[in-house]
Amino acid sequence: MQENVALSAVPIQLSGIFESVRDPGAGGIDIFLGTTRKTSGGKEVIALEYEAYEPMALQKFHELAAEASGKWRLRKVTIVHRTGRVAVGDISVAIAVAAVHRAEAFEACRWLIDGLKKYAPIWKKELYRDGSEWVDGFTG
Amino acid sequence: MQENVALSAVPIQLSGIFESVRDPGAGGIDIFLGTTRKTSGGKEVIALEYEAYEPMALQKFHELAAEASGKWRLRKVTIVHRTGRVAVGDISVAIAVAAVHRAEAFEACRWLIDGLKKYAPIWKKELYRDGSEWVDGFTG
Amino acid sequence: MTVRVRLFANLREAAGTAECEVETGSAGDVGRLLDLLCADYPMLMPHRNYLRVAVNRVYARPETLLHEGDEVALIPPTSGG
Amino acid sequence: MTVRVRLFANLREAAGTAECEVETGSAGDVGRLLDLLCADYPMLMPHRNYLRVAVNRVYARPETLLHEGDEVALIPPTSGG
Repeated sequence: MQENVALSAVPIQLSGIFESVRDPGAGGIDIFLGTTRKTSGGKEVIALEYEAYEPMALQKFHELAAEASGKWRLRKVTIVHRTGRVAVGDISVAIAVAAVHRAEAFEACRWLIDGLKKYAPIWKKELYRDGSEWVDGFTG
Repeated sequence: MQENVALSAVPIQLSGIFESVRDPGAGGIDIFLGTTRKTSGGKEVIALEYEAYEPMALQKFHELAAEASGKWRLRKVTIVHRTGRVAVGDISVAIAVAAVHRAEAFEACRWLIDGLKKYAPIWKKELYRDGSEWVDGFTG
Repeated sequence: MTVRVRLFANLREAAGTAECEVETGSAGDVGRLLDLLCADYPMLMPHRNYLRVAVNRVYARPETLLHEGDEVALIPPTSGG
Repeated sequence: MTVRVRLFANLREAAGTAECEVETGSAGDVGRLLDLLCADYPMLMPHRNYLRVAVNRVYARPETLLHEGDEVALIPPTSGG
């Protein structure tokens, strides 16, 4: 299994995500994209700001990819998360999985985003016209 | 639910797929990509050729999207399948689902590709150095 | 009664044509049409038990009745995706 | 014994610093460190029951023993994704 994990301070390019998992032995690729929502609790969000404990976040991405690879027959896994300011509607996280069979790509991808949300030390702040607020992770 | 369905005789552009399902109200986007494999039954595949009963395939895509939209809370669904010659490793099909919650995006996307494989009148021919063969759909 | 029949993939190659018209007599259903087609194109016979038939782009059963001008398609096992 | 403590997100803002050093005495565990931190930064107290602690980038428990030079991080509920 080939793994790519990264934090990115610049917009995530989908073509690069696809190229990183493209594999002539894969039966299917599943890509999960998290995008930022325009409203939160009735408030209009104008942008988001992501903060990460970078070395630990990268280590968690690596651990998640390695554990997934023990559960399913994966060819390639890519996990990229944004840091810094992210515009509404832009990609905050991309998880791509190329697997021997498509069912495994779907299962692994879903397990990875669930694990990332639980364990990766990353935080999101919503910016409003009149202030800002750290998002309570329990509502994710 | 906004739906985009198409058959494409030219390479599928992932950026266009993403733009078609981008939605400020979505909690998650799942994209399934089928890519063509380099080997099949021990033979080296040099390219693939897809044939479709186009109007019926498009109608099936539409029916699948509409049925999925009755099962899950979907915001946008895109289904695009290639026709004609497809190079090994290239995208043969892209299914993208933007849903209110990510679990629904995963479930709907998986259900859509399973349904497409069963019901869409589309056929794949493998081209080898020394011949070609229509793929038996039962092995898919 | 005349129906238009479209053939795809290996069936198209087996029959040597992508399309034909079949005169089914005064009435007919999908099963009867397949009998006539297999008589005209014996190469289709080995595929008969493995194909689905669509009438006007909707999957049909052997007993589905045909009407003048219907578009019938022979659908071998699909392999899209 | 001195450990380096990193703070993130709302905890960083509550404490007014992204990093500090804490002298834990001759020995200490994660629970003892949190006691000392909350004494130095009373604004952290309301968060104490909701945060996780990582020691050298691995999640730790209150009874995890600390060693000279450890990098400790206070991890409020995460909201990545």
